[in-house]
Amino acid sequence: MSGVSIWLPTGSALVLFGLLGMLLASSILRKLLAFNVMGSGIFLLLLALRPPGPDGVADPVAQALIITGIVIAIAATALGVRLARRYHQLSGQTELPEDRAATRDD
Amino acid sequence: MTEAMTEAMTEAMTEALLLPLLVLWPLVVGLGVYALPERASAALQVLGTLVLAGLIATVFATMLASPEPLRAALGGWAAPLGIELVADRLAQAMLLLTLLVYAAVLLYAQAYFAHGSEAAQRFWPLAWMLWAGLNAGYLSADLFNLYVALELVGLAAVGLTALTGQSTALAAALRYLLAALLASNLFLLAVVLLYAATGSLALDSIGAHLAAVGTTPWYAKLALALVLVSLALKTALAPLHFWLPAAHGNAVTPVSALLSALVLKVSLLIFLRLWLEFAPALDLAALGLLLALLGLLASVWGSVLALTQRKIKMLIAYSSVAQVGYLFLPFAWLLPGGLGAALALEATVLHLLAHALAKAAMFLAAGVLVLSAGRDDLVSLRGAVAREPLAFAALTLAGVSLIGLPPSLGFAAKWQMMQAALLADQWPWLLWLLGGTLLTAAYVFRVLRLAFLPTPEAFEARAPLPQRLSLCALALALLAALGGFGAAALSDWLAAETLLWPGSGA
Amino acid sequence: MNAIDLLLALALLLLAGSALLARSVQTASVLFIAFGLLLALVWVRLGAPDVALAEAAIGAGVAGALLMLAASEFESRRIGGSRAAGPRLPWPRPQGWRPRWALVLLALACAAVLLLAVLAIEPLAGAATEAVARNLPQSEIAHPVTAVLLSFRAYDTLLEIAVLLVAVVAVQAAPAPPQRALAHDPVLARVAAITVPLALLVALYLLWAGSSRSGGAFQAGAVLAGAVLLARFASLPLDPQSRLTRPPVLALGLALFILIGLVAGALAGAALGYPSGWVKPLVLAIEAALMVSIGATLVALFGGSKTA
Amino acid sequence: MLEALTWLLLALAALFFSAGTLGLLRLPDTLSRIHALTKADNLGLGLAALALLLHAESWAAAAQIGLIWLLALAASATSGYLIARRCLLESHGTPASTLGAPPPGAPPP
Repeated sequence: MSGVSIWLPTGSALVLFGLLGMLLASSILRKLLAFNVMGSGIFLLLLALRPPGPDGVADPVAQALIITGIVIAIAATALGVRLARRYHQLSGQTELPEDRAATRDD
Repeated sequence: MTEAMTEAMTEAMTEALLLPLLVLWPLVVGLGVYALPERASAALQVLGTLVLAGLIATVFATMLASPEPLRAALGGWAAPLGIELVADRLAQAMLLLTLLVYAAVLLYAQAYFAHGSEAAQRFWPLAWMLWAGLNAGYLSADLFNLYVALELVGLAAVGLTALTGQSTALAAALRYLLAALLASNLFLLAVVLLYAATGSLALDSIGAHLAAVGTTPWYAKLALALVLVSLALKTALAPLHFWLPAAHGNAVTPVSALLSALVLKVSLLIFLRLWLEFAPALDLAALGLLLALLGLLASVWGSVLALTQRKIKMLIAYSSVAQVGYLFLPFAWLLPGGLGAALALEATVLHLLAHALAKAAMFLAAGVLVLSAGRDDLVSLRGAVAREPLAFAALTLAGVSLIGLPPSLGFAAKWQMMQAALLADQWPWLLWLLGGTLLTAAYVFRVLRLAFLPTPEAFEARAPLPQRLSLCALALALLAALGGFGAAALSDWLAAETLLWPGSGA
Repeated sequence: MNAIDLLLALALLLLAGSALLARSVQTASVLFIAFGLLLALVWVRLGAPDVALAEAAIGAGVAGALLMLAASEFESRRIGGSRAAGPRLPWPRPQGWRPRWALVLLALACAAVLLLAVLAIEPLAGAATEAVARNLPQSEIAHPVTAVLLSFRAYDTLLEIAVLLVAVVAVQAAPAPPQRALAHDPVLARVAAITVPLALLVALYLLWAGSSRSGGAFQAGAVLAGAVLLARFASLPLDPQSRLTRPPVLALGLALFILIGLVAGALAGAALGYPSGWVKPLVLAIEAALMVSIGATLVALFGGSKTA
Repeated sequence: MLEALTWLLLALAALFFSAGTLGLLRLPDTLSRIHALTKADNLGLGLAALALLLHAESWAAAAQIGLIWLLALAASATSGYLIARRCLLESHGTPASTLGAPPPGAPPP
């Protein structure tokens, strides 16, 4: 039990890091990176909250859900990165207009 | 004997394939439109729509025979192990709505996109994949599967927003994507908490488990709060609406119609389902009141902003922010044992249908006027009565439903809301409903007034547009404006199945 | 035992934090790749080797490479090709962050509540897990994770492939900027000539292994994409990139999945089911098609035409 | 005896890895950092692989460990070479460079 429980605070902290990044970072790429960090934290919680089987093998359902989640996250990340690259090519910007305005105000 | 056998066979096939086909068939058409040469595309899509209409008709026919919802266990694995699809009357209403809106939008888009345009080549596959995602969201009874369906809807919607590839569209799509991804992660977090606490992903067994625990653990509330924030973000409930106007206002017209009519609604429907599932286990009265107050804020704030817009599509987009607010009002009464719960549920569904039809019609009609004027600000409306009378008629009829004048579907929805409020003895809400109606009327008349002004000369030289564009808008607008006549029947039909909890009623 | 876990957890948090705070996004993406590889180790520690493979190949590899590619594009444009020398870990002043204390407090409060919740939850063994163990023989798939992915919850997998395809169609609205030409490099070409066939072999092995132990179409597809991209960077003559990313190849996996799901499903009595006795060849056929399509999809998502 | 040897090898491996990491963090420029990475780390990895070899259950497992080491060597040599090449091209190829002369090894167009 104590071997597993260390991943609960770790996962929660990763969720916090990712949440902060998604809310506060102004660069699009950094927001996408934060999205991935937050997702990793959630997956970590998912597996850490499942009791392992008798032979130390993790819950196969949880494993399958995480693999599905990783693939979906990569699809979203790839779409975001491509949109950001094209946006940068067209406008020369790496941040969205609202975030730029907010950074200037501060 | 052979006849009986064939019938049994057909029945078994129906059982096995009907509901899955509602999701798989649009995917097949989407794949075909994507991978096959362009000349096959139109025929394939007509065929695809007809087949889907047939499937949905079969679902309705089967449902008429029995009051129980249709169920299908995918792969033959029953629920806690496998994933089940459930077509209750809520899902069926959504399936039908989606079919109607899609039929109009696809016909419209055929005429809207120039032949061989690159944007169109991306529009068709994405629109069909989006349809698959929407149907998957209506039918799924599995929490994680709902997450996957929401992602399919979300990414397809973002791709459609970015369709033109111009800088403003890309910025709007990125903003939309980042908001949707945050919402997805919050939803996923809720899935994780519920799965850990109950050991199951199937909606009904999670609900049953939470209700059976007796004193429901407090983290179930946290999970519901996460779901709430996530889906409020996806449904653009103020103050989480920041991504909507740019995305809906800058997308090409057929996309704006799909996004506002359907994409906003699927997340609301999922929220409604989870609400109904969790309400017996948790005390949701305070949360319902909070939602209704946020809805109040949204409806005022969105209307005020709509009044200040210069571009016609942005005005309609802000109107969505306001109308979404009304969708959340009935949650104040949607409580087990609460008076008016049944009315509140009907009001939500009616308003959802009314807004979907009216808003799609409005965007389609506005698209016609923008095309015919060659500019996208409110000036493009001048002389609309003379230039595009059919589009103007569609805009007016949709406006009638949006304001909530009889005999529109919008009126029926607001009437139900008032009844629910009176039944629950909470008459102050009536003031809001009346005030909101006035605000809506203000921005609708702001649009309609311009249409009677003389056409600026600059517009005259433009080539006439195909009638089909206006007709598609008009068809949806007529459904919205005259739907009030069918509202009673619709309510009865919904009430024939126990969607609410046993023991709670009017 | 626990000391290793503790070290891993601390390193994980350190890497995530420094990736988010790093001065340049390029540094951030390098740190993110390291984060993903470390996370793969964590999955192994938690008894989830399938997830570890997927994380290393897709989570760290593909996502990190995508971010790094974009970051290098952004930064080379901004400062005219020359870059500030080397990665340095910058602690005090992160750039490009908006200090909004209300949001910070909100996030902190949320995380605190989340931590309390996950500590309070008493994990249930749960119906689903037991059901997997009970029904595994009936599914005729030896490896439990593969059984969940392609039989018990095959519908999730199918929709997820649709999500990938949607991403590919959607990115066509945003054509990738042309990449800087890479000169032919004899050393890279020689190494790639050995590594690419080896990677293809690994991909096939992962595909084949998926039925009985860790591995499967996703991991294999990611390795395949890596091999193709390496061949492209090394300008190998066998570059199949242009043919691999055509719509029919991208659509193949999902199309075959649906076709088998409906035809075999009709025979088995439920969509996405397999008739008894046919499970192994059908699953292998689906996985093979998925591997090709996933590989092609990842290559297409990287974008950019052949370097010339 | 075997245990002691394993521990000795692992300790040495850790030492080399630490030296490599220290070099990566503290050395002044990219080229010297590559030295630290490719030389010290590869030696460290080799020592760790050797320690594992002592405990291999079969010849096949031992061969796998050896193969992994070889592949890691090839990968790090190639990437080190690529980074160095890019580094040279950039320091010679940009106007900001102190060397104004055209690069000797400029790529053919």
